[in-house]
Amino acid sequence: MNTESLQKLYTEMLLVRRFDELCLSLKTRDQIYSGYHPYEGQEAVAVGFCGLLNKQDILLSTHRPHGHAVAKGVPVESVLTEMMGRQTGCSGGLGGGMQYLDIEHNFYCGSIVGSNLPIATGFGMAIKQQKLDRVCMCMFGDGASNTGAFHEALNLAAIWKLPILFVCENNQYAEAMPAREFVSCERISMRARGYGLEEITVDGNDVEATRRVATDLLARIRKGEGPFLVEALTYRLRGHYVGDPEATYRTREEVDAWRAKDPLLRTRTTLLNDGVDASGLEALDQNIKAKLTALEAWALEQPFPTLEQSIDHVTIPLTQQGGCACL
Amino acid sequence: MNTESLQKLYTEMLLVRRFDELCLSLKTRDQIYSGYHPYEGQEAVAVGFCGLLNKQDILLSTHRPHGHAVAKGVPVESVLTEMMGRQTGCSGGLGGGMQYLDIEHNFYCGSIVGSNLPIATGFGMAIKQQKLDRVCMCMFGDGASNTGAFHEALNLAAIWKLPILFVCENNQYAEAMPAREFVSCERISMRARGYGLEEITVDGNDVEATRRVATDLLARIRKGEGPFLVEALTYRLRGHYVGDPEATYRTREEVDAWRAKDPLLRTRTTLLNDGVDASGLEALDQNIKAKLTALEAWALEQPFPTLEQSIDHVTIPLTQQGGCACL
Amino acid sequence: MSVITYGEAIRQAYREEMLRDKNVCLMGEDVGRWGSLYRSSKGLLEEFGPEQVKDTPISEAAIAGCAVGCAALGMRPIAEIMYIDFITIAMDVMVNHAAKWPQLSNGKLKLPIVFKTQGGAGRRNSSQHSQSLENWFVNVPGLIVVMPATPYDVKGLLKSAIRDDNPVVFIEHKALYFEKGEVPDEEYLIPLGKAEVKRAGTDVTIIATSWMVLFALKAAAQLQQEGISCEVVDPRTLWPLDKQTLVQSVKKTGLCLVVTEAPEEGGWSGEASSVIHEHCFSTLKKPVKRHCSIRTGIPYGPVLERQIVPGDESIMKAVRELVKGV
Amino acid sequence: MSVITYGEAIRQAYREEMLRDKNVCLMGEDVGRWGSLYRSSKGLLEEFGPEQVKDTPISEAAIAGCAVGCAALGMRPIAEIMYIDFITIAMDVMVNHAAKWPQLSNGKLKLPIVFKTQGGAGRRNSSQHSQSLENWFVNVPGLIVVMPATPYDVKGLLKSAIRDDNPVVFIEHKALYFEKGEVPDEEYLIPLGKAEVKRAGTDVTIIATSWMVLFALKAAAQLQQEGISCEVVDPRTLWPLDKQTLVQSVKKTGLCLVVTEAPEEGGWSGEASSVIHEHCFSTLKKPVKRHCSIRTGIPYGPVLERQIVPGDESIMKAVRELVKGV
Ligand SMILES: Cc1ncc(C[n+]2csc(CCOP(=O)(O)OP(=O)(O)O)c2C)c(N)n1
Ligand SMILES: Cc1ncc(C[n+]2csc(CCOP(=O)(O)OP(=O)(O)O)c2C)c(N)n1
Ligand SMILES: [Mg+2]
Ligand SMILES: [Mg+2]
Repeated sequence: MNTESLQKLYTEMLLVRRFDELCLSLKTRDQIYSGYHPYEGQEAVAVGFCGLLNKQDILLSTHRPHGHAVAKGVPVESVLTEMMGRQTGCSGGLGGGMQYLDIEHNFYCGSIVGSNLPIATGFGMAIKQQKLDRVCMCMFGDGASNTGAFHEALNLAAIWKLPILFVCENNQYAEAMPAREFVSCERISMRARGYGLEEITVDGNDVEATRRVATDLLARIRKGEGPFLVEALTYRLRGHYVGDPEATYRTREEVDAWRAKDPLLRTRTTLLNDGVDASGLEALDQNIKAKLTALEAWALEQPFPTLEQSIDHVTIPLTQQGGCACL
Repeated sequence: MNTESLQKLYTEMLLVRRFDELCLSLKTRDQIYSGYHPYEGQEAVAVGFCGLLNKQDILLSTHRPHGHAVAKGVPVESVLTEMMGRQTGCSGGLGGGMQYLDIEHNFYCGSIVGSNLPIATGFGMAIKQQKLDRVCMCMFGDGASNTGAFHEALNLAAIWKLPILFVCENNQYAEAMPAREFVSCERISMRARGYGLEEITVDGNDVEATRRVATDLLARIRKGEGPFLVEALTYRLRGHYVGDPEATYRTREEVDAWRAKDPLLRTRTTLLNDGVDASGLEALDQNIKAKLTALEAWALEQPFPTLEQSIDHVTIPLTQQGGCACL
Repeated sequence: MSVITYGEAIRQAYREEMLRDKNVCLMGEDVGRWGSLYRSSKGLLEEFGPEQVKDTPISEAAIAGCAVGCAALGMRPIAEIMYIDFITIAMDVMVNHAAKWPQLSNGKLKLPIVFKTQGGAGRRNSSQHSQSLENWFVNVPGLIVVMPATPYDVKGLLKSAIRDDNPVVFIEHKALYFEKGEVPDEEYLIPLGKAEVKRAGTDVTIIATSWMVLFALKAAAQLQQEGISCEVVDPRTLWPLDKQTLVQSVKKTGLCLVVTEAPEEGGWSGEASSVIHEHCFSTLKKPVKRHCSIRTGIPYGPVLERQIVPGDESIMKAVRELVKGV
Repeated sequence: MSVITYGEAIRQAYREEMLRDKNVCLMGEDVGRWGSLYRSSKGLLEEFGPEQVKDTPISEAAIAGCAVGCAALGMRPIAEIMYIDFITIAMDVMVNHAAKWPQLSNGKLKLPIVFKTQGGAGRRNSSQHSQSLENWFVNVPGLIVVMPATPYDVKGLLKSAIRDDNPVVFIEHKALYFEKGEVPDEEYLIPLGKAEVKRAGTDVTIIATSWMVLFALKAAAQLQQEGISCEVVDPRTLWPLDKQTLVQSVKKTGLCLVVTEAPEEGGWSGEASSVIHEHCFSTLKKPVKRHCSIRTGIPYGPVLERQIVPGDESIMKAVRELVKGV
């Protein structure tokens, strides 16, 4: 990858990282209300995969969605204020940090682990049938790969040859449950064989690798060769949520070892080796930080949704067909 | 396998076959009330696998259970009269042809496709934990291998190393859905890899083969090497149920080709080649038929369950703890 | 008018809607090759092809999930869950996603899905294939719940459900597929959320759903001989409920029996009974009576099934008790 | 007596029962390492080891299935479904198997399972993590349904549920884990199927469940100042229901408000209201009133949640309307 492209990916990862830090800080100040799931350490997955999608492509995310959303290009304003429960959020502030939709940007996330995979089959089916120039990407974790939903979805997508890229973001843990103990195969990608698919694993902390694999697979999917399942090996550097009892499931040493493989550090080193100026990178970072500081100030001013907003769209009135005479 | 052993297996298969025919005839006379799922053609699976279990071993079966039940040694009287909805049935006639339990013989079946697999994990876990000298066998179809329940169960059984033999009876169809179209991998056994298990496929129409594999795997399970997943390739010679529109999903030729591979025919030929007397086999058959004729006559006399019986055990009275003051 | 079966009425509804709109598609286990278990989609695969009529694997969660995803891109799926007992496997998508996404989209996303299934006893299938689970969905904001009892109703309501932009849980009854009734030859729709007085009467209102409507009508005809005039009201849509029609009837008769196939406790009978009490308290001569299946798993075979589930005889008995009173 | 939290009361119940009987085991996602989300099993993995305290993968169907299988072999599993919203994935095993097998065994098989979960709003988790789905299980013959509101109740009822030979759906409330209350130091059990009058009163009966009991008590205390004397009754077990205690109270007061967190239509409020009408019709001065959450997905954040779900203020308003009338 040429230096310019790599620097672009670096910048995107930096945005995801700083955005995550901002959320963390807002969470500490109780401006994010539900559990917050930090993304630090996994930026090369979001940027490598989700960052490659067009606006019209569908992205189905998880309970840890903000990295994916930002990488896809959902406006940071609407992601942040959704997490803060404000009207300007993607879901008008009704969904919060782990369940929101941005219809315009074709972004969907939810907090039931595994459920996005069956839903992805429907997007894939509609895309294929309506011959749309779009693809569907579905993110999920190592923990999600143990759900029945995963299996039913992969099988259906495979027999119908749907244009879906299933990306397993194996960050080694599902809450406190280590993949090495709770996932019965050595590599989650080994499950691909059960669906007649190729076994593809990628270093999820190497943004050049994730982008390369994503580019290749999306191209193949656009040619009608989908679906694919790819496992990206990465690591969640923070707790499952802010303040989880990490000591119950992993050691300081393990975390430190992975910290050394931080995708940002790694890309930064490559860029510096390629002759990029450190101060230039520093400036990039300052620039992002400044923007996010402004964003935060703006976000804190945004209004909360009203009771009416939270009720209005639950059921579309049946009036077209005569309606119901409720009392 | 020596001739004597093979002749024993042949006799057991013959019993399953004739029993199935009897049921079919009773169904035609509306003495079996719900849908009836014939077993013809799959006898080498039931006898090879289920026939090897001891009384104390657990067998979890499906909506097509009578072959498994008879092969395991659940008394034909209680299987038949259950299907006929009589008090003497395993479940007192309350369950009918596809959902009954014989607690004494450790036989459980049910009509929700796939659900027996998660339940098997519990039996396996209890056996392991209580260090019982028992194993658990779980039968299921090609169709069931597409359920989420299959996946969750296999993963759990594998990570907990449970003493379970999962037997996929691939009879090529799930109702009208051909496995070749609806199962996304070439062989269902390929799914084993996704659970860190060996890929094992056996010719399910060859009773020597099924028995050999079953013997080997059960021995390994008893040594603590479980679980295993094995796929037995076989064929359902009759419709999914009596009178299903077979022409919508398969050809006469295909059925005929498989009829030539009928496990009974095949074993009979081997036995004759081994020098067994044809008239001896004929006598065996007559003997079974005579017993089943007597069984039928007896069964038709058995009483139906009462309303009280169908209500009494739904909830165990809470009296021990003071009970509830219902009005 | 033609006299056709409930199953055929469903088939006609599918056909007409699929012809009208290419986005309407039917998916489920053996809806194609077999034309569904009770043949209610017979011939449609041949006529419309596999893009509109899709056989799926035994994957109820994926069927429901697929419906949500394709509806979000403008299709109008009818997702069939073969028996309502298996809907237990599709609940997550239905309850946590289909019912929630339109709200989360602030009205930008519509999910015009029909989750079509079939419940109840009557075909001797025993407890894992005979349940009446409709009230689960009535308690889930975001879902419409429909339970038609006649060929006329099933056709008109199914067409409306397909055209409606909300996720609709559409519950047929397995004992009704071969029941016959008059259906107009020209096109018609029945609005969702509208109850119907199936038989007018003056002494007592029987509110019954699905299969129970038929028994209620039989009972009413018999009771007429005894001089008891029953009004039989079928809500048809359980949510949103046409309270007005129900309440109007009871305000007239002053007595009400609610008949459901689901067991009493926790079932829809409690909802109906509460609504009537809330709105007709002063005109009610006696409390609303509920007549429901005995609280047990539906046992196998024809005899016990009939003893567990309400029928015309037991309804007559309940009405007599209510009218003549103890 | 000690003052402990609801979460600690649960932990004590687990501990005591696991000590008493090696067959009692707890399984679920992160019940071991983490000691459950709200720490209600903290320290138990260390104390009892992985045979009695089992962390499971994210496989709700397998958790429920595993519970059924091991219960059939004599274990007494407590199967935890972390949020009741995820029980949608475990329903098949619970409804089609756990609830059916004892009947099918003609009483030879007991399934002493506690399906333990946690529901409701109050922790700002929005619509996929805040539902109140208890009435689903009330309508399933074969299941017991328990919803304790206080530390005292949760401990005594959980111990009884563990010892009971029926499958029990045990529903805690996420807003209650850190609520404190008095709990005896010596061992005690509370019988399943027994309601409790949480506060005696004479003017109106408030029947409330789970979290709503706390609000009802707050409201009652306030209303006392206004001269309205409320009796607050907590059924604690939704099935089998202690109708006697509920009816006795309403026979005394002549007015009844039912408060549930689940939305009205199809919820347990209808069951409670019907039972009261059926048994207290002649003594009721007005129809039973239901006060429930607004029919919508629980929105995110603290403010809207409070507007959607009943609270002490809204209960006071509802009681005033009932007592003083419109
Ligand atoms: C069906 C379901 N079960 C359990 C949970 C609780 N839960 C939330 S996140 C999580 C862990 C998910 O692990 P993984 O899929 O690896 O994603 P990660 O958190 O590592 O990003 C769990 C168990 C849930 N939200 N949904
Ligand atoms: C969860 C569920 N979905 C659908 C059905 C309806 N059904 C009954 S048998 C069957 C086919 C099962 O196929 P397979 O597992 O291959 O077993 P086979 O019938 O071939 O023995 C189906 C779809 C069911 N009983 N349960
Ligand atoms: Mg993970
Ligand atoms: Mg099959």
